[in-house]
Amino acid sequence: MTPLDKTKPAANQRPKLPQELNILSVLIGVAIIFEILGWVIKGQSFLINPQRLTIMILQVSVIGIIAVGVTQVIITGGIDLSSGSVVAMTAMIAMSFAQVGTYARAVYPELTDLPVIVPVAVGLGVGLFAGMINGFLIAKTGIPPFIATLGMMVTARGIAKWYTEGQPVSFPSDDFAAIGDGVWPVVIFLGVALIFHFGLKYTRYGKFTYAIGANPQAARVSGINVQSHIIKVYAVAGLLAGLAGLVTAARAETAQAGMGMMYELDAIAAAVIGGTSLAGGRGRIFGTVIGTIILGLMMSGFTFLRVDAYYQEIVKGGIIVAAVVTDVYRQKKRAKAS
Amino acid sequence: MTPLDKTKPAANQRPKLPQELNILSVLIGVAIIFEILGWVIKGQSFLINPQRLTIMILQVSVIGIIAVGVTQVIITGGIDLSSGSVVAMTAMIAMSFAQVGTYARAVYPELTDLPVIVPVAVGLGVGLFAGMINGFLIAKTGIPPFIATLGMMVTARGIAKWYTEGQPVSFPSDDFAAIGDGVWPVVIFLGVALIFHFGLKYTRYGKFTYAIGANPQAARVSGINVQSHIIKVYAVAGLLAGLAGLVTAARAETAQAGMGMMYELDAIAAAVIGGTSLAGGRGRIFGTVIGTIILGLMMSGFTFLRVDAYYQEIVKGGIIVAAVVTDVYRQKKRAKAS
Amino acid sequence: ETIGVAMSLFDDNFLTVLRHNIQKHADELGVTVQMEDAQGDIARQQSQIENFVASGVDGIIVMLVDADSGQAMSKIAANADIPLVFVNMLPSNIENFPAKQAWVGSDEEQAGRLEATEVCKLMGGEGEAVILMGQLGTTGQRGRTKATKEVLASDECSEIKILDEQTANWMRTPALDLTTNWLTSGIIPDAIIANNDEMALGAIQALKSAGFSMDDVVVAGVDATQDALAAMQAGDLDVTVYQSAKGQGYGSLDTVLKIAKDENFEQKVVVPFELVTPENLEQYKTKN
Amino acid sequence: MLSSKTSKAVKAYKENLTETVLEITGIRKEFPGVVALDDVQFRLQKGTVHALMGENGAGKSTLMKIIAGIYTPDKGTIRLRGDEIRFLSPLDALEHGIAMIHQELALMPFMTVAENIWIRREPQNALGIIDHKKMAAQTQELFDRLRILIDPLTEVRFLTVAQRQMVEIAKAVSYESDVLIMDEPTSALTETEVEHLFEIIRELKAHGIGIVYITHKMNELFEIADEFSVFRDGTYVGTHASSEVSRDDIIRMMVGREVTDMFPKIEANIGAPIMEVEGLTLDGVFKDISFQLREGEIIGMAGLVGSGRSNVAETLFGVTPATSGKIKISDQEIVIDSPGKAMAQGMAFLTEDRKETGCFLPLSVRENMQIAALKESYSRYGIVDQQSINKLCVEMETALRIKTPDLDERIENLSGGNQQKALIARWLLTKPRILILDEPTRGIDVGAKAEIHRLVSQLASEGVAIIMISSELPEVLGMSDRIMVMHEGHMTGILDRKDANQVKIMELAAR
Ligand SMILES: Nc1ncnc2c1ncn2[C@@H]1O[C@H](COP(=O)(O)OP(=O)(O)OP(=O)(O)O)[C@@H](O)[C@H]1O
Ligand SMILES: Nc1ncnc2c1ncn2[C@@H]1O[C@H](COP(=O)(O)OP(=O)(O)OP(=O)(O)O)[C@@H](O)[C@H]1O
Ligand SMILES: [Mg+2]
Ligand SMILES: [Mg+2]
Repeated sequence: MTPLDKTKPAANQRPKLPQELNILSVLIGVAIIFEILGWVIKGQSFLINPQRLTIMILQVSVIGIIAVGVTQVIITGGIDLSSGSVVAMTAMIAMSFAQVGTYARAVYPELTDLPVIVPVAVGLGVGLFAGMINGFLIAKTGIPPFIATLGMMVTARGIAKWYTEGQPVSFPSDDFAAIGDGVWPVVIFLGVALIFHFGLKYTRYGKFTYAIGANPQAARVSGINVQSHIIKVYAVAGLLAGLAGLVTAARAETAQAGMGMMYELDAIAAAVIGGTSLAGGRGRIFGTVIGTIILGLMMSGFTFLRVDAYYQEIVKGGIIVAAVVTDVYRQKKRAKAS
Repeated sequence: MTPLDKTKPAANQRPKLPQELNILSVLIGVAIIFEILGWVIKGQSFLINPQRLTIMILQVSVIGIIAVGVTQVIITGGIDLSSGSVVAMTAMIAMSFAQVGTYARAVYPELTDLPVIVPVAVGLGVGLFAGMINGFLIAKTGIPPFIATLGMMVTARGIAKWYTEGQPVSFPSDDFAAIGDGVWPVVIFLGVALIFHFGLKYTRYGKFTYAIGANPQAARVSGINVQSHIIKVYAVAGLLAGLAGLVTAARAETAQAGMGMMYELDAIAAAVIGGTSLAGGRGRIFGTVIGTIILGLMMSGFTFLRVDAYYQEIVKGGIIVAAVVTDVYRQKKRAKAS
Repeated sequence: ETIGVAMSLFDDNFLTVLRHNIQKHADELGVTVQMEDAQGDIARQQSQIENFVASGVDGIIVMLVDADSGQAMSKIAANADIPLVFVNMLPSNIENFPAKQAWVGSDEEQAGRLEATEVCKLMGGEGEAVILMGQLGTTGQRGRTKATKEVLASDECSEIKILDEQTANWMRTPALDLTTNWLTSGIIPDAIIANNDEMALGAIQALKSAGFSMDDVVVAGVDATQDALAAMQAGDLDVTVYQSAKGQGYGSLDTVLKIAKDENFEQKVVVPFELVTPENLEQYKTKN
Repeated sequence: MLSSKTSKAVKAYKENLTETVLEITGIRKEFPGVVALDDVQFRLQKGTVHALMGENGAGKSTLMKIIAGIYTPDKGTIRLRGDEIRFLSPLDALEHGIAMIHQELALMPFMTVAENIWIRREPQNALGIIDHKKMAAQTQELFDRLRILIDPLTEVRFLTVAQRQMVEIAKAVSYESDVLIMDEPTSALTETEVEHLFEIIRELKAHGIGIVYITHKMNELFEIADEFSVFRDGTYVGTHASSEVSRDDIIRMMVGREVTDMFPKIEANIGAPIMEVEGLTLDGVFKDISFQLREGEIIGMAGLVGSGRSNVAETLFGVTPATSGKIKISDQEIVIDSPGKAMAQGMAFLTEDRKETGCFLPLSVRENMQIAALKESYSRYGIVDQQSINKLCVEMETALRIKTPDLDERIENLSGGNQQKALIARWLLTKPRILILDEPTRGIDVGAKAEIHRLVSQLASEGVAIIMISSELPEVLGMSDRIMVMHEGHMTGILDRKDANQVKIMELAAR
């Protein structure tokens, strides 16, 4: 038998360096810019401040938790616009089961001082359920994910407002508040990220997710049950949005119907900055984590440099674009080089 | 080359009804439901009320104008998240050239009582420019449209806020206010829709737009200058967002940094409800007009039936999804039946 | 009678209380109210007013998204000859109202003034302060921030330096993060003046978790929400400002009904803000 | 192969040589506007290769997709080893031992070769953690067995079409199924690779696997198939042993008429040079290509897969502009750095990858045909002259015998061959002076192929200069006035029609 190809596959066709290094260098670049500006403008270091490094991640942990879920959704070629509203909805509902008895105007006066597991279970359950509905609509009716989750975005926000007629839900038990205490949100975020980083790389769940995003027909003819997997992926995204809702509520020690507004866009931005392709089939949780941290770095950096509030937004838009442009450009260059 | 027998079994001919009828029937369905509910709940007709019919379109004209631009963007396989912010930015800037001299705190005290053409030109110019930047970023750097326009969304909103440090810009000349008067917004919307309906169907601009959305590589090989066309399409979308900004400001007789929030999502929803495919290559302005009217119908109908505001949102999400599900389902059925 | 009520936001604490007061009073009077949520969008609010007109309501109460949009709303209602009452937010066209229109509410600048004056007093007229602003471009943010700055620029308070002013979008968590960012950037204020209570509470959380004693920092908000009053009780919050939701809610409904029945009414009903401090805390606990 | 399952099959094969694995009767399948299959029958014996023949759109792929659980039939029965079955999903079919290599490649570009092959069957431990090492080893083992030289850890996007096809074949083999369906597996392969594939097929056959083999290449039929069935317009025509019939018989069965001349070359008057290429180079891809093309001349380009023929064509047309070298058209030096510029010179280019760079899948056949012509003609002030262009589209539909319910049908729903014809129509509408055809008859049935050949000949006789890339040597030999041969990015020679033969070309192509 004659071999197919006399030319042995070139070694450089194997991905040499992990893709993630690309985006990591964007992070480092942004950090260095802030560091230099720090010395120039304020005569002090931006980075050498453990407290700032913590808050940098802390303030975006909730976005990060959502972004992990959204990343896997985007890898399947979908999108989830409902996360921010689901955060609000789960925060409201979960918090109503986490109130202390000493607060006179609890939502359910008979259901106060419950063990912390109750609101947590309720919150995760609500998120999971919302996600399942998203997944079900997308998989079974074939409507675009953009529309299904846009509908959920509007509806979940409506439910959050309706639940207590716009009243905030406050005064959680100490146990519940502890979820959002100190660096717990960071731990939860990084924990979730770790699980999904490995989950996507080393399990069939992950392989199916990539396969469906890359080529749904190919996935189908390879025997993957595409519909049921899609439902799973969106359900997981909903679950994580629910978790994010719990963390936000615990951290703020209150739940409000307006919470999580536009978080979905930040989460999607984090994923895409981190190298996840909106076309599906490509993306890594590690990149999303870096993308999330870039967002946090920006927020801290602006405050540190006392950038005028009015300029912050203008600049923020530019930085998001610049980060992705840099990433795209470097990828192209690398592709040419090999 | 001899033309050979080309037997086409007549029975196999597919019914040649325009695609649009599909979504038109969804509109009629929704209208009928409101009409019936009107009689059942309030004992009066919902539709037989000229004032209401006008309002129905009037209140969504601005969304509609944006949606026309967004439709052609979506047909190229892109998306435009910046429209709502561009509305605010153009409204602020244009209005500052439309103020009356009798108002003491005008933005440019020396530039008051200008002819109406000045603010209109400025507004359209600002919109066009924003759109061109979007297009340029997408075409030249290759970043996903979602990110380029997300960046513009954040930046344009920032500029709108920064422009007068958050102060609203009010007291326009009567000429300017006239743009938003009475049914003018409706006329502008339908005029724009008509132009683009024919433009997309019967011009090279339109054909290229569909071709790029269907397969950008094939479009390139077919001699289309894909990059420059993409820039044009986004520039036009920006121009229409600018027009929408002018109409909003004229109608409200004030411009505010918070204007147009989330309009982009309504506009995208209108386009998709109207049958435009987010995958690119498919869509019609007629469908978008119907999609827009469905949104307006819903708003008017809810108020008419005195649906509680909380439920309005919850239901609105459901209706958007249901409209698209129905459309997808009917398309499938039609495909099967013929 | 049917009264249309157009609210700027449904998910704002104070406005929710206001809304409930209108509803409560309507129930007492046997009036039907139809509430709409403009979700902070002027154009949406305008459409809602138009929809009210088309549905043939007997009167309209509107809590404006922005003061400057009053003009357009006035026109719509006047053209349809339907009574219109602005509640809470002072419309900028107050000076030339059409016949059947009125305003019942409070002056945002007064809130900022009350708040800042008390803070200035607590600081002894000197020290460093930061301002936590609401969502940029909103009437509350502008009025309250402007008044705050005016007070701090006055002779008695001119020794107070404003270190920074940033937005936390009216919300607790962003305020928490922003304050933490401040603290880590070496901005350690003696006073935090927030445009509302939610942000003040966020600042308190940040200060506490950074180990500051709440006795050392003056924290002030506006709204006197339940959460805020509890924080004041605990000695964390120093100043807040009470806005009478009941006064505004009842007043606006009464006024619109008066206009509808062609009775005499006042075109301008001012329901004043009231300063709340630990000293007079008790009397506000049950008010909102 | 080595698994216990297949060695059992070997035994069974020896016990019962003529056992029927798969039997299909009375199948009907309708698509909107088309009856793709009507009362069709088919039967596959164990350990044999059964070829499926028929014109483009005859329904071959559709029938196979029904067997593989992708479509459900409207009517009819399928029996697998005697039991009536109806598959509800591809998984169902796979689990019943039916694997398929699809006509349209179905791989995930950003996943590695190994991941693509073992998707859904990844080796994992009790905790569900995938063992990548083992997966790579399994792949290597499979490749060793099939003598495929591809790195299992390369991402598929780096592979050439031919390599991807081999991965698909390996993937299908890896299911160790009893029935293996191959839908035009050789359309992207050159002769050496085809020979390689046949060796694999013979070995599979020897292990008792029944193979359904779809092809448009007649010579393959006689080389590999034991029997064949012919379909025409969705109906069953007949089944025969391949030893019983002649090539012409089969063609007659397929097209329902005689196709006498596969290569109806008209001796054209070759005119003045229209295009002169000198030292054309694209760094790292091809080097120093020089030739002259004259009016009415057909230059055939031959070479192994990956020799760089398509790249040269792309550069000539401005898709990937050259890094150095000169192109003169009608004695004028022109820098062609975009397809638009090439078209302005009267050039046209039919690309080799229908799906990637050819079809606008969601658009109608009509839109697909007109798009290239709009740039230069048929539109004034940007407004398209629908009437006159529609008339030409209808003429093209008739002339090229494009099988479609009507021109407003989405091109997506046409069979591959008919898509190809629509794309040829696209370029003919631009009235080119220079026409570059990259694998113009790939995946096209014999009848249509002969027609395309006649068309190409006729165009040449009308003075159009043509460059035709083809991996089928008989086609190159039959159609070209001169033949340019490429090897690894170099031009290794240009042969005159009268001097050229298979051996000479292969010498130049593989040296
Ligand atoms: N999904 C579909 N929707 C509508 N029509 C279809 C679809 N798939 C196939 N067809 C039609 O069914 C008929 C049979 O197509 P099929 O792909 O089976 O042909 P084929 O024999 O494989 O042709 P080729 O040799 O070109 O691959 C064609 O007329 C085609 O247009
Ligand atoms: N997407 C790609 N990525 C990397 N290398 C590629 C890619 N496409 C082609 N190549 C390489 O470019 C070289 C020339 O390919 P080209 O397609 O021009 O060859 P060809 O002679 O036309 O073969 P074919 O008959 O397959 O079209 C090959 O060595 C191939 O490996
Ligand atoms: Mg086929
Ligand atoms: Mg090629």
